[in-house]
Amino acid sequence: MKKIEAVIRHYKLEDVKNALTAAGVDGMTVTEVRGFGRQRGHKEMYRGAEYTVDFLPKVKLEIVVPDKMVREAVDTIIRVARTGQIGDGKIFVTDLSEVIRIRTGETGESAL
Amino acid sequence: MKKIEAVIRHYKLEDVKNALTAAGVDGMTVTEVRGFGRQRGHKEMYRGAEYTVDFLPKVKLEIVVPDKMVREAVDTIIRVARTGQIGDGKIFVTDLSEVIRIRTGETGESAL
Amino acid sequence: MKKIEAVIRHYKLEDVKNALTAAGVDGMTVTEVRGFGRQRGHKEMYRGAEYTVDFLPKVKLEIVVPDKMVREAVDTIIRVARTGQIGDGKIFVTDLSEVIRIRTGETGESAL
Amino acid sequence: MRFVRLCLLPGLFGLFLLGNVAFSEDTPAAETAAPAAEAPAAAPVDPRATPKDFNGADTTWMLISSALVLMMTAPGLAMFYCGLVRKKNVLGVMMQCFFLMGLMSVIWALYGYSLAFAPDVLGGFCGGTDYMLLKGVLPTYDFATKVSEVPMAGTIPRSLHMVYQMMFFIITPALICGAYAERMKFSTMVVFTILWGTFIYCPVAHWVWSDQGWLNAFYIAVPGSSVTEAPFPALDFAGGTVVHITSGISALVCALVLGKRLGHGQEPMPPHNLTYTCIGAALLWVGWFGFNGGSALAANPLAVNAFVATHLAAAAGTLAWAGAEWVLRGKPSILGACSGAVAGLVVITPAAGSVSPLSGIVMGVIAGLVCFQACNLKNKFGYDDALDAFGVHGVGGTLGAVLTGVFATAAVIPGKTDPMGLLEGNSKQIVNQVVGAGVSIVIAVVGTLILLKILDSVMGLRVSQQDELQGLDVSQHGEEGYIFL
Amino acid sequence: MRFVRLCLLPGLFGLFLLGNVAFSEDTPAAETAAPAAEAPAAAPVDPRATPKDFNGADTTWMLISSALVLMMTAPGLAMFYCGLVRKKNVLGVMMQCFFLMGLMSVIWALYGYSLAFAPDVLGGFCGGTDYMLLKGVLPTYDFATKVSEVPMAGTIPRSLHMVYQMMFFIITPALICGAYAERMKFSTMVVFTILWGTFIYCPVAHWVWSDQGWLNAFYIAVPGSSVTEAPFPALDFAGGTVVHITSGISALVCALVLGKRLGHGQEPMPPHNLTYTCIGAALLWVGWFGFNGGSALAANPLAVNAFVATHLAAAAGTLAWAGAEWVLRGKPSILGACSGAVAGLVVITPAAGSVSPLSGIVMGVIAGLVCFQACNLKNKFGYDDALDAFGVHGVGGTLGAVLTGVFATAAVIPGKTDPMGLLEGNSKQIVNQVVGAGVSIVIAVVGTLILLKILDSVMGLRVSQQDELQGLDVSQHGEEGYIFL
Amino acid sequence: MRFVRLCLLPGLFGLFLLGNVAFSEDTPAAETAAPAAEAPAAAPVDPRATPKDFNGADTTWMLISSALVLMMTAPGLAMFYCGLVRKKNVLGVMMQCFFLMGLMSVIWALYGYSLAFAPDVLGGFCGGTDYMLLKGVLPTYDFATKVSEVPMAGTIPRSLHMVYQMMFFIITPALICGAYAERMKFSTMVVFTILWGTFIYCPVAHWVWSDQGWLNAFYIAVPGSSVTEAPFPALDFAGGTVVHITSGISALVCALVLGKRLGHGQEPMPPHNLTYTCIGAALLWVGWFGFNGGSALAANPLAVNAFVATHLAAAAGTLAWAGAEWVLRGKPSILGACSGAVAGLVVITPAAGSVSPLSGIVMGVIAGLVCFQACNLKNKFGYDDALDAFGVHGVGGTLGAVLTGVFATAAVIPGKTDPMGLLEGNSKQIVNQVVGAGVSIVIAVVGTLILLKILDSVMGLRVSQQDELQGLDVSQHGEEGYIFL
Ligand SMILES: Nc1ncnc2c1ncn2[C@@H]1O[C@H](COP(=O)(O)OP(=O)(O)O)[C@@H](O)[C@H]1O
Ligand SMILES: Nc1ncnc2c1ncn2[C@@H]1O[C@H](COP(=O)(O)OP(=O)(O)O)[C@@H](O)[C@H]1O
Ligand SMILES: Nc1ncnc2c1ncn2[C@@H]1O[C@H](COP(=O)(O)OP(=O)(O)O)[C@@H](O)[C@H]1O
Repeated sequence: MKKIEAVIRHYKLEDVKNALTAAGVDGMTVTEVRGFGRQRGHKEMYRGAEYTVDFLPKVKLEIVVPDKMVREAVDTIIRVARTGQIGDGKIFVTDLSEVIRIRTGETGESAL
Repeated sequence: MKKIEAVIRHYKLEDVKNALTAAGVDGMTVTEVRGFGRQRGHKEMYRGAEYTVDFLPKVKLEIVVPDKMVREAVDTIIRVARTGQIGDGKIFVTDLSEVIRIRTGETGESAL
Repeated sequence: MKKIEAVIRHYKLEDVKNALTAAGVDGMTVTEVRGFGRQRGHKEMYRGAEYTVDFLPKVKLEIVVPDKMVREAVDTIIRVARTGQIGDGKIFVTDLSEVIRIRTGETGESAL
Repeated sequence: MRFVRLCLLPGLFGLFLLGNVAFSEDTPAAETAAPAAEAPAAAPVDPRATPKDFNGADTTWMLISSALVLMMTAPGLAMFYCGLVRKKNVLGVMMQCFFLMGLMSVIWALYGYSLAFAPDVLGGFCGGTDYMLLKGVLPTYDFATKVSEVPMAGTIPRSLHMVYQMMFFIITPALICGAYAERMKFSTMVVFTILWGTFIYCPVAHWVWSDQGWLNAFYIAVPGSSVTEAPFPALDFAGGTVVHITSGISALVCALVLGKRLGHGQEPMPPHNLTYTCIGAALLWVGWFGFNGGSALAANPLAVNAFVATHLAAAAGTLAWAGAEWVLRGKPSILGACSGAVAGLVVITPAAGSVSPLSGIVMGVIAGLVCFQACNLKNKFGYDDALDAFGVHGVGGTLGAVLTGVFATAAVIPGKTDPMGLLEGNSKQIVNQVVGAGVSIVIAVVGTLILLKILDSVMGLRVSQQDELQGLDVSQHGEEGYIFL
Repeated sequence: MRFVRLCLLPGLFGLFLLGNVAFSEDTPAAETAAPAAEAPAAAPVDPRATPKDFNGADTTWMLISSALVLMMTAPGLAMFYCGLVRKKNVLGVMMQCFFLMGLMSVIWALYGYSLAFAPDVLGGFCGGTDYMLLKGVLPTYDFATKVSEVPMAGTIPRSLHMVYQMMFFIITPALICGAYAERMKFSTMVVFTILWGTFIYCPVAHWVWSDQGWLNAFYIAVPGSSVTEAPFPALDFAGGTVVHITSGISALVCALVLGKRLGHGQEPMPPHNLTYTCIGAALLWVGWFGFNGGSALAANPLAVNAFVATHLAAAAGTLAWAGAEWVLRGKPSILGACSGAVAGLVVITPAAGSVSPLSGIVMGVIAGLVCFQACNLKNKFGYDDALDAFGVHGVGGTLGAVLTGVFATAAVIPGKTDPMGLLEGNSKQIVNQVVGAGVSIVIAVVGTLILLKILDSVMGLRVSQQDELQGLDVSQHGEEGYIFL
Repeated sequence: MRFVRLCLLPGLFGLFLLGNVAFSEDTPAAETAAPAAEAPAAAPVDPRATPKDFNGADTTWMLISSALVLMMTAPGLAMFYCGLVRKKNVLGVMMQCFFLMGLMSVIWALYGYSLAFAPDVLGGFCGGTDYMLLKGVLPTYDFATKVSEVPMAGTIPRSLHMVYQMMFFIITPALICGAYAERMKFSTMVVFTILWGTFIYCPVAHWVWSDQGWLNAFYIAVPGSSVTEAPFPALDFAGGTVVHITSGISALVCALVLGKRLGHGQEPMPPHNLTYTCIGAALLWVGWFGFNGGSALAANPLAVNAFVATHLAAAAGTLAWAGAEWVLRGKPSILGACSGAVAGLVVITPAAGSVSPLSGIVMGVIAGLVCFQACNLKNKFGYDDALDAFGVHGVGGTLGAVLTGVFATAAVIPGKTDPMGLLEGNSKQIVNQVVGAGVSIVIAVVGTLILLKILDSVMGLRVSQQDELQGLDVSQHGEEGYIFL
């Protein structure tokens, strides 16, 4: 079982969700985040004050999948979320030691 | 040291927090998330437009505990957060390689 | 590759970002969270009702760095985010099994 | 297209019926209009331009006041209330207020105004059908006789009186929303409000404000009748009994009958957006100048007095409630300040036209302190008056009715030459005030109880548990309030 | 300091030119003012204090109405619209409304009022330059003759008439923002709006409302002329054609020419803050009392009728739209209720001064049902009228123009002795109404199309794809709406 | 119950004292009232219904204007300001505005109005005690002589004049909140404001607006006195000096004495909700019609002129500030547009009743450009005027005072027959304007400095560092603004 975390652009969420569902992913959890990276921020001006906003709005997906699906899920995300412009985001994969479904107490792959 | 991530229903947060505290958990971090899974979304209508909202509001807890407390923490969450209806949520457990308390620089279990 | 998660005080974000950048960190992802721990909450009163607010606003940083940079990143955070008052926050370090840059498909350290 | 078949055809039939009524409005003029001979002199004034007794300044003031009272319901009350609920119910509350602006207006035009202000039927229980469908309220023109008529109410057109009073008919049931917030079924709310307006509001308004109302301190004797005064001439300038007691007491009954919100007492349920509540309170304050000031029905010194007394009572209420919190809990809160302002506004409502503005300060302070305490009652007695509709409007309204009997003074009431309130040495007025408040409480309790019991068995009062947990916005209206993410 | 050099010096030159005009305003008085001999009696009234024909009540009502109509644009429309867009464009929409409050006001003072209300030029296509730079509009004083003059428009100062009409000149183009929301370049919007106001609004306003407008049902004959009636005397009390048809139809053209928002149809684009939309709708409702009631230009029974009819149409529209949703989709939504209220307000706008309030109910219901359906058209025809400016204002305005011909009644219009609308047996009026609506549609379509084509080639209509994805707030204005995190 | 013992008993004693004053109000009538013999003719008019000189239209306009000016403080200013702070201080700012609506009102009724408007004491430094506790302001009735009296101020009841001026007494100190936002202790703010209102506002209002104020250009000679003109007759129609200079200059002093917010210059502190700021600005704009238009104290052409000039100055300011940003920074911002509108409104405040609306455009442009620059001063000089209370109100107010001397014209001021402003060739007026502005600046600087120094040592000016980091909402009021999660 792996957890895939993908930081993507806001407006790609719907497409990525649909593509992942089509690829057989059953669930995911989404968080609103702000990201800092190579993508240049923008300037904001409020009367006398000028700020450079480095943290740009992004969306983070967390998707837990069986090991064998990691490749396909990652590839799907890359394919759909890519625009080719700086700021498309990152994917991080982590090992999970346990997964449980609260409703049933099921564990492992059947918990997904 | 393990990190327990639990996606639960919004209105269960207070109960889960109290139960975990009673079980000896000293701290936790909560994030507002939106989850997609088996639980059916709902329809929203705005004039001519109709959307199916698949991402439902959930709350994600992150709880770091010593290995020996993982079982009890997970069981507590399952017990309190369960309603038996689809959408109760998941628990994911990950290994941590290090934990540090910023204030003191303490590491390991004493950092919790 | 490691993922450093740091829960810190809100008003330390700007300083920590600058210090990490100076230390050579190229990117990070920030989430608004609410934290519960030793730091005492406060009371809020609304007409007849009084609540104790245990979940205090914090900010969570996620920073993925090559293994060799973990030490410096963690030390930087500790140095800058510390005030010495209860509630300064925690740092959690996890192993990552993979990192991918969506734009290019690069993996590993070059994806950062 | 299905829709057209489904709705428009049968619907339009009804509409055209109504349209014909609107049209045939012109004909009754023939019967009522004076012969043209009345004004044989050069260039008689067209009554459609300047009716007899018409006063432009009074009309302007009443137009504005009507607009201000509408503004009290939305955005005023809608924001005040919706800020106090949880995010998932924000639209539910707003919708109740906004929808009532549509619903109650139409009902008032169809028959409500008639029930409240037409001459007595049922021994004075309510008004008759004279003003039904706005007959005798709207201007008419007769093509045959070339006679036009604009029915008047004092110095303003009667249709203006009608629309001003309409705004009260909207906000009164909207106040009750505060009690059953976050759990009442929308459909039941709609039916309940129609019935409540019909059977509770209209009669009380008739007793207190119609010309021969048995509680009307400004009773207008029927020419030739020996009765020149109401049996219990209670002073209720702008609706302490009619608006605040009826709604506040009914709110308590609703809270008791519906029961608590799920999770009440376990989960925290803090206001989700106090900035809205504060903005709403400020808009209520501003709008209340139309509510109380407009109740003079003219731009006269009485309106000025009502305006000044209203403002000072609100100011004093603000200080009293926030001050009490400061002393007793260590911090003055913005919700306390806003609640105090509203409490002050409620208490001065029946009194604004009969007390000195300085008494307004005193009444505002008393209301601030008493309502502050009253909002703790629900914790003691265990009912869930979600937004304190009873604690503020029920308690404050009753307090205001009584205190009006204490502070009323001949100094501000045109035509009065006798001592008015207790402080002027007249102890009888307070009896009338208590009677007025008492019967309003009784009809509110009994009426609301009966209506809720019937509706509970017929259509159910509360949304399902599932729907309540999900929130009224999505479950009742298929929408979300904020999509910030 | 660089700024002072850059801007102030050249700028101030222009300013002082303008300042001199303001100053020299006093001199023309000499030519126009009557000799002091006119009032030789004791203590002649200073016209600057009380001009001839001046009426204080009418003035008060028009001052308030002007304030109310300004409030309709912001916060009213600004909130109504900005709640409907996505969070990243919230300021973009607000800015369009707010900036137009500045822009259109100055243009109106400089030349707009003159184009719309000065005597005919170009064969009646628009007004001439008589009121340019507010000449003949503002008070004057001549030091030599000691004669002062306050130009009047009926019973109110002409400058008040000017400022009241100015508020209409602001809100009309602001309504169009609903069509091109979330994608139009701010700079192009500014230029478009100036041109649109000049070439579309001013002429239509001139036809419908200026004294000898060829569509003006209240045509004022030039003394001595044999023409005493307009060729097509259309009834447009408060701007069904001038405001709603021109803006609503132009909105459709904008939606078609600009094309859809990026991601439209793929991504969900739900309203980001319906509480704002509801608050905005309520403020529009309240402000509309000034819009329609003020169009009587005096505090008279006509204003009262307009007020009551307006309110009831809004109420009926609310019930109709929300009711239709309830029947057809299972749930009444707050957006539906708010949209219905606005639809009712739009439909009654041309009619408020010539129909019975009961007809207002009927018209409100029709508008609610029809506009509800009209908002689905965009799905069928595939254009992206982002906030339904066409669906509500274009459709509702046209509907209102026509229905006014059906429901108009002599009962409410001073001086009329003949049957007015179809229901009173006059079938000719509806022809005038259709002509009025028709030419407004034609000029709106043709004019907007030409302007957009020109601007597209000169400066481009849409922001870059990058900017659109980022949102207008940051890309056009360098700001974010909410920073809650 | 503890509470009742704690608060009510001692409190009620004071209240009943006050109540008795309210009551005994009726008795002085005996002394002042004319004998009933004065009106022996048939059916004498009850002064309580229609006092001598009473004008309904003027009264209506002043009632509305009072309501509009209250609306300026909340929701207007409260929203304008609270949108500009960080989320954690949103309620802190709102509470300051809202609480002052309670506090300043009561103080004004108790003694403020008397200090400002009663006849001179202390050689004209302030007013005496004649209107203390609203003596001579409220209506009275004497049961013995059956004589009633409604004190008048021109054509409106004096109590209306009192309440209108009260609204100015509320908003003026509320403007200062902009300087010390996000760090001042609430308790100290309360005490500071009471003292500031008493020792700075009341005297300046007395000098400028009371009948024999030494800066009053509309000085009313004491009958029989040889002095018929004020020593320095400055034109300050609606409070350029009294409101904006005093508050804006005091704001600067506050910013300097309190020091910067923690983290200022390090952390970004962008406005947390610009939609509120824009809504607030729009409400200020609308409310300002009452502020400036109402300062005519009647519904006359002067009020109309003030209305039009005010609107055009705001419009021009909007364009100027946003335009300057566009030219110099590449993007027009909504905060710029809103700030420009307010700057235009501030600059026209003293001038609205004495300049042509065209001059209003010129003044608005100048104010927009100058205040835009002035908001950068704080960066240069390193003080933290958090919300630019000085940059907009201090600078704009001073500018307005001076420019009034340039643009004033006899064309709009009833009764004036001499050249007024510099452009009409009168160079003396500008001297009076500078004197008026100068003394206001001096009393504001000196007075505020003294008050702050005293309060700093007695109770401390700033919240603790801990509390400031946590935010004022939780630390001062125990509440959170938004709970969206
Ligand atoms: N080292 C990192 N750790 C955590 N998140 C990162 C890191 N680097 C980038 N991110 C996230 O990925 C997003 C995109 O990264 P960026 O460098 O701007 O573009 P790209 O991925 O196209 O090179 C950032 O906004 C941030 O949220
Ligand atoms: N594969 C997954 N990866 C990450 N989060 C998931 C996954 N599946 C479900 N979730 C989270 O768990 C929540 C509940 O899942 P759902 O399938 O709806 O119900 P249940 O857990 O009762 O079967 C979802 O809303 C989502 O936030
Ligand atoms: N066991 C834990 N698991 C996850 N997060 C924790 C845990 N303990 C603390 N935290 C996070 O760290 C923050 C600070 O912890 P706290 O105990 O209050 O102070 P300190 O770290 O200074 O001892 C908390 O608000 C919470 O977000």
